[in-house]
Amino acid sequence: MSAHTLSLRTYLGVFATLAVLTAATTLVAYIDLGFFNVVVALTIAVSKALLVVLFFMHLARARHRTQVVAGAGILWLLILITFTVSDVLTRNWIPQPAGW
Amino acid sequence: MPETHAALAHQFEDLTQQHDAATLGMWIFLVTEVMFFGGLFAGYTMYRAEYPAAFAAGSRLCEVALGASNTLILITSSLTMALAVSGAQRGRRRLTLVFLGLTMTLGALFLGVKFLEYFHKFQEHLIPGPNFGYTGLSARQVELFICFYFGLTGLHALHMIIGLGVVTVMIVLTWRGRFSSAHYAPIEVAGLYWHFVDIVWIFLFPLLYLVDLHR
Amino acid sequence: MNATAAARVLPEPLEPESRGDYLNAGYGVKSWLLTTDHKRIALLYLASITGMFFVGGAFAVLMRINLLTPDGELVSAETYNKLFTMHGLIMIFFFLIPSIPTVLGNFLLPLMIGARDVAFPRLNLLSWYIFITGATLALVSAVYGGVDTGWTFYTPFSTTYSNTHVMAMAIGVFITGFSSILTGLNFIVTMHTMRAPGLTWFRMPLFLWSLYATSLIFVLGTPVLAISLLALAVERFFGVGIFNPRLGGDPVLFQHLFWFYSHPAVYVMILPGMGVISEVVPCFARKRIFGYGFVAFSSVAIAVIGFLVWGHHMFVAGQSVYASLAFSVLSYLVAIPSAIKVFNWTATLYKGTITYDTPMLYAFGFIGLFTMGGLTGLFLAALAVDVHVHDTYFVIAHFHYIMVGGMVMAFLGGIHYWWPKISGRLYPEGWARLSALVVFLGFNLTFFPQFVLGYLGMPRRYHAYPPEFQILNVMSTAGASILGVGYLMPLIYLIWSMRYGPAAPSNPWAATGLEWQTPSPPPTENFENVPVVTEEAYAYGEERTDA
Amino acid sequence: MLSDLPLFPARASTIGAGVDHLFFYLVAVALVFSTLIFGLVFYFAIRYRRRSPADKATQITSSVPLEIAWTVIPLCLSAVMFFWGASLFLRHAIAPPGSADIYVVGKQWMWKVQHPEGRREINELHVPVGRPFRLIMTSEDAIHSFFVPAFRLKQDVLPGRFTTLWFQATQVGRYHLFCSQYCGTNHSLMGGWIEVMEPVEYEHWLSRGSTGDPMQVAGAKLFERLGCSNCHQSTNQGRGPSLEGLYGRRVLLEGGGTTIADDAYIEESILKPATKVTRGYQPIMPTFQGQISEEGVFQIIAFLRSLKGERTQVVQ
Repeated sequence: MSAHTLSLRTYLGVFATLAVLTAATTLVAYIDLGFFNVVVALTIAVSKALLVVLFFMHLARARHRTQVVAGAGILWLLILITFTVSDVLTRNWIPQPAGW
Repeated sequence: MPETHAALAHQFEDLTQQHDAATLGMWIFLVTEVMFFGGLFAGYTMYRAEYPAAFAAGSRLCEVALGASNTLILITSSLTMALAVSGAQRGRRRLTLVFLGLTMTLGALFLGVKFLEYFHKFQEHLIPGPNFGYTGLSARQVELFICFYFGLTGLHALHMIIGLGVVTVMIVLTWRGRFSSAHYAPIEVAGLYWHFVDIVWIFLFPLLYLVDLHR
Repeated sequence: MNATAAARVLPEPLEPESRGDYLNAGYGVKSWLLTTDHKRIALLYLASITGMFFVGGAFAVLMRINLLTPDGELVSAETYNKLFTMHGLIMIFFFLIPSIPTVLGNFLLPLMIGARDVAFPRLNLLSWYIFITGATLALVSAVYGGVDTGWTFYTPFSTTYSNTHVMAMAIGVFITGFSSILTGLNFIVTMHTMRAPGLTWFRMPLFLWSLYATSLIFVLGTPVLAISLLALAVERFFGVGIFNPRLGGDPVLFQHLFWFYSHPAVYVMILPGMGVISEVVPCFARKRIFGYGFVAFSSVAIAVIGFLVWGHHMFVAGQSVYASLAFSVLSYLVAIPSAIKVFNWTATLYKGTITYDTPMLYAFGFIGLFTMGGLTGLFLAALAVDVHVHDTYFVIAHFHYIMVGGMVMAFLGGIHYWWPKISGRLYPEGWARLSALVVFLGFNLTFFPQFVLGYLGMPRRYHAYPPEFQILNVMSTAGASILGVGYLMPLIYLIWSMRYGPAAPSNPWAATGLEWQTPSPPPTENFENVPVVTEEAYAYGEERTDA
Repeated sequence: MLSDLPLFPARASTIGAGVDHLFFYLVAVALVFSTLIFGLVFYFAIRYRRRSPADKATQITSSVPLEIAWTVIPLCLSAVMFFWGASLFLRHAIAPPGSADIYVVGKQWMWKVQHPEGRREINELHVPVGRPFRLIMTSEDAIHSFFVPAFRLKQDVLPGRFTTLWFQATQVGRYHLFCSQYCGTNHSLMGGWIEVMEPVEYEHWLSRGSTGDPMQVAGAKLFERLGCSNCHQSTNQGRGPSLEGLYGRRVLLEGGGTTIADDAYIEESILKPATKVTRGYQPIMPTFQGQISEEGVFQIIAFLRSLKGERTQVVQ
């Protein structure tokens, strides 16, 4: 059987990091960084998600095929969000002629 | 010989192939789940770009303390789930049962806190609809944010409930001694699902609760 | 005298009855409704979608009759709106999308890869039950008065202004979506984990490549449709939701989410058909497919690029001009792999030894009609022209050329090609060739005039129209009646052949492919021993010219 | 009989010829390729038909040069289509300066049109030849689409948003106006006529009939009647901000962010005033939802546009 067993130490280490990152993202949210609040929040969220995916879900040691499947999911999510949002963000690029 | 294993379905040659198929199937299912939530995330992003102030105001209506506690509860449950799978891999039945039980308890706790939050929203008339109680600036778009709040967390809670059902089934099957170190794919697959639901929450927490704490 | 005819006069190499094929593996309703055999599930799907096809067809007939006169005297505007909505919904979600994947795909996928079944047989049966549940809801909503939103469910009309059974229908389509998702998941896993020894990816028949590409779309696209329909249903039920203009919601968001799935779904409605043609053309030209790798990769390319072009449905919808530009250029990119396929099929004919059996006639029809459908798609990707023809009959004609001229032709061709394998019987060749001809002629008469109507400016979904459009509409209706006859013929003679047709040998077309190396109809376990593959697909060179 | 069979639509706008020429190019490409494919399939099917069971196919399995050829040639041809279509589309995205604005409201199932001079019509639009017009459109209910085949133009009309469409008619005549986005039971009846007239006749037409006030005058009257000027004084001393010169300017908002004071913003501020409040002001303005129609909103917008920053005669 494919042996994905990691050591207890690894699991606990990942958990500790996740807990610390949760605390960090909550605290940072109270500091005004302007635009970078979103950036930091999302970076931390992505890091946490990666930790869970790679270690708890064993993607780090999974078959190449499984990694491609997971990657495809993320890529398609980004396609959906990017194209949809790009429509909204570029709508006002066409200047409206001023007044009469 | 694996061919004679009771858990081997007729269409497979051996347990390794069966295990492979099960995990690949689950990963693909999780991709469909990503896209399922993705529709709402796309809508959320689009409106947040259009109405930043309203989304900030809406976010202030969420209870950060409860959200943060729930995040901790959920990542702890992910840990116990990972340990349950690890126990099953090594054929440690009792250990698996304990960790599955812990996972269930934490999952139920999460739903309890979630229910409390919903109850507060109900008390404060923050349910979208004709009686929406928010009267500040951009009330309409705040209502839109609250729609996303309920849509996203509600869908997530539904997945949690399904997850609890799955874990219950796993507990019963483990109890009956259906799994061994040669055959534990169902537990591994259940674990993948549980971790995915955790990941969704990892994104929901900053996107819903932490938008605008710094003002 | 051709090879296949020669094959047919041979004494039948039938297995003794006692061996038991899948059709005789059990009797009675229960043995069908509780089966996990992929072949039986395929037949369950065949029966269900055939029923849905004729229901959807009946709606189309009523529409065409109504359009005989400019004032639409047959039915009221309300009824007409329900007719085109139900026609679209049933044909797209309950016939075209499941058609080839669930019937031919389910039947052939394990046979073609030399497996005993798909990876998750019970899930496969569950998919059918989910499909039937969704279809039942759709039919119930039809019986109780129908839906009038158009198959696209655009908000806010569908959430606020329609007084029809939108909920039941949206939930029905939502549920059916999970049937697609599970089927796609099952197919991908099966192809990855269960191929017979020696069957590498590049030895797979091209039908499987197209099925793989289709499954990708099922898995990646359908969930987005599901969530948008769910959001729509919630908004309709509670009167408040994320598309609501009153809250600052953007109706265009629904269109984005809807087309993110529904444009790739258009490729679900053609890719499997392309796969069938890639099987049929080499077999009846007795020749290896031209450019195997290009045909295989073009399927995957269509599936992938197909996800990047959805905004070309929204050039006039209030979408940003710049987004429209991006979607337009990407739409042209997705046309290229389709063109590559057509050229490769044509090149496969070159220096072959061609026979005109029914599946091949359908394949010829497919190549021609798909070419026209594809070329008119280029008109719609051209921004300035699309502004004029968008939401007119030009669009109707275009996608019917792809979906009816393409997919339905391929479906019928495939059903004829594999009918001996599925039923163990041969169909009457003469009638079948006649039906192929009638379908081709009827189709063109129905839909070609609609291109002209579209450029003239006749909008779609019109119950009544200005009198100057009448002649073209009458032509179209006349064609539709011929087309209807063409579709009824196979229904009759195929059912007839199940009882009275001569028994089929295991390989009536002397075709390559693992599915032909097992008896017709195949035994429940498909193969006595796991086959081992040692050569490329379509090894028609190394003939065995005939039996 | 054949004379009753129309094959090509009338053309009556400046962009019409461009669209038609691109269309002809597309038809030519389509004809060439379908003839090629049909011809080859027919020719091969007959030339290489199996004559005897002993016939053998010549196995040719691939040719990279051919594959490249039939990838690159369609790519080039479609690149032309894209650039041609896109350039026409872009050139038409912005109305030329000096276009007159016509306000259009779509509702189930009629088109309500208001000319800048104040004349209103339903399901008809009278315009003179040779002058650019910009339609500013919105919907009161579902999505509609303003479609004039003879102009080769179409634009969806959305609730809660404004979309624009501009044209310049070139041919006097009477042309179909359709709603092309499905909008409910009488969708197919939601249409009418575009009357393109000689400029002189148009002037005559404008002066005939029940002409109301010009848009901005009607707007000014409405502004008074609804009591807007009580708070929105030109001196900035009222409870609300002055609206002079507001149109098209960037507005700082309470709670952060800015917005452009365009049609959509003005409409929103009238109907949902608390949504975006100007910085430094209280959200005390009541909503005018129910007290003002879409046309009324259009009139107010026209009035605000006419306030070009210097004091005009209208607000007294």
